[in-house]
Amino acid sequence: MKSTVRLQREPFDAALEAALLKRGRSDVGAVVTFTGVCRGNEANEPIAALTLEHYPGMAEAEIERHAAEAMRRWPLLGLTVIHRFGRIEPGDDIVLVVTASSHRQAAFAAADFLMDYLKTRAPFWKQVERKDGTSWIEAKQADDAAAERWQEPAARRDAVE
Amino acid sequence: MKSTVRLQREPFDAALEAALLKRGRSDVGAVVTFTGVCRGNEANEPIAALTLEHYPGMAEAEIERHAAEAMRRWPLLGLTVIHRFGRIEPGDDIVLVVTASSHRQAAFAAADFLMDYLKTRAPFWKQVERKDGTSWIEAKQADDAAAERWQEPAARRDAVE
Amino acid sequence: MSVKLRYFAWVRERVGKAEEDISLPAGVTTVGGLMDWLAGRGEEYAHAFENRKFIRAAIDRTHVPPETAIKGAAEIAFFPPMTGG
Amino acid sequence: MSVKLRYFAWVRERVGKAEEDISLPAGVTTVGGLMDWLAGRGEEYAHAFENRKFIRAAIDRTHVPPETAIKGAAEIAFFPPMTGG
Repeated sequence: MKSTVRLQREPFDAALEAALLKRGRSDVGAVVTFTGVCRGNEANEPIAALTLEHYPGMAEAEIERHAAEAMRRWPLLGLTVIHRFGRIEPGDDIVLVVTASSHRQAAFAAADFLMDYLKTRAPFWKQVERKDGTSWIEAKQADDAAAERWQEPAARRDAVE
Repeated sequence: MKSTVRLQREPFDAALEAALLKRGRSDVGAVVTFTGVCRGNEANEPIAALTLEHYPGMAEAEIERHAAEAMRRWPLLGLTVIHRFGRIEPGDDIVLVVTASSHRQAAFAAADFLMDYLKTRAPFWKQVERKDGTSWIEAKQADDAAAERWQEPAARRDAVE
Repeated sequence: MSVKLRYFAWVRERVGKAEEDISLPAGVTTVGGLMDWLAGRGEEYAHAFENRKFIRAAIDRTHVPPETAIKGAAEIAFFPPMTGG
Repeated sequence: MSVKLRYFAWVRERVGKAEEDISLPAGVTTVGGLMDWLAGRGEEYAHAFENRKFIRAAIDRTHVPPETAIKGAAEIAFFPPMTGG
């Protein structure tokens, strides 16, 4: 089971990462790739860029913990998470999750789960840069609700928010 | 809203198809790519290849109908479905679904929905080629159950299976 | 009334042909009735249609259940449950 | 007891620094207690910690709720709800 977590300033190559998960093995039947992209509008106002701040050390640890959790919950054959930080312009990629499995449901569910957790638990913060200044994006309740879907009964009791 | 359905013998380029959905627009925030891959084993026995037979005319119509259904149900900004036919060897891609949306849930749900329907409703049949002969893959009840998840109350009443 | 029949996957293999044009016999009015009639046409057809549970049908490229009326159909297809994707 | 404090995003901007080392005052035993104490250190801290509902905390790089005991912590971080992904 190949699992890779990377935080980086540089762009990533989603197709290459997907190819690496398949390479040299014939048990992969499904590959799901999620790419999160910087939109040109935020709250219906055009933006110039996003700047992603993160908590080095903790961000890697949080993502790795959730990657391990995904591997425990679904029969994955490969998993790659890449999260960029720094300044990102509209149209550029922010985050990549690739999951490989023998069957599609595991690949879909694990990618969906990881994205919900990245949105709500990984210590990253998005600052919006506009012509007239900067502001911080606010967390959405919808994202918390999405992450709640994955809580197992025991985890729900101990949940920290 | 860009929607593309293609049936072809030739391989496809998932990264290119995803790039085409994003190109020239800044409202895409999420791209989900599902790739179905020919595995080297079927029912725990090694295989030499799969041959996909399809019903020309009906296959396109069925997939286009479900693509339109996906567009009706989720706020998609782009959708591409490519299904190969003919002989496909282990490790080679069989099917591609790419969905683009402003938000991740729509992109995930629509891709998941389309794959469940392709598995159970699109007129394709997989023949397994082994060293000692050929056989047809049997439909899985798990796939029917997965497709059932998406039935809306009215559709459920009229469902044909 | 003349109608084109098409067979796919193991239905095609058992029947021994991919398609044929038939003249619909009087009294055959539904897809299920057509399967009954086809099953009586010889050993290969009997084999193809022996287990209805595993046969799906389409009229003019739309999935239909066995009780569907044939009237007006130009093309009727029979095939196993689909295994695409 | 000395502990490193780290601030991120608008908590960092309001406090005016990314990190600092402090000597933990007697009587401050929980993360919530530390926030109370920090809020009393001046205008910039009062502003940063004015709405606790929007402040998250981590001890040694693990998310913790406000009632968590500080004892043994080397690094405590304060930040807004996360907006990654």
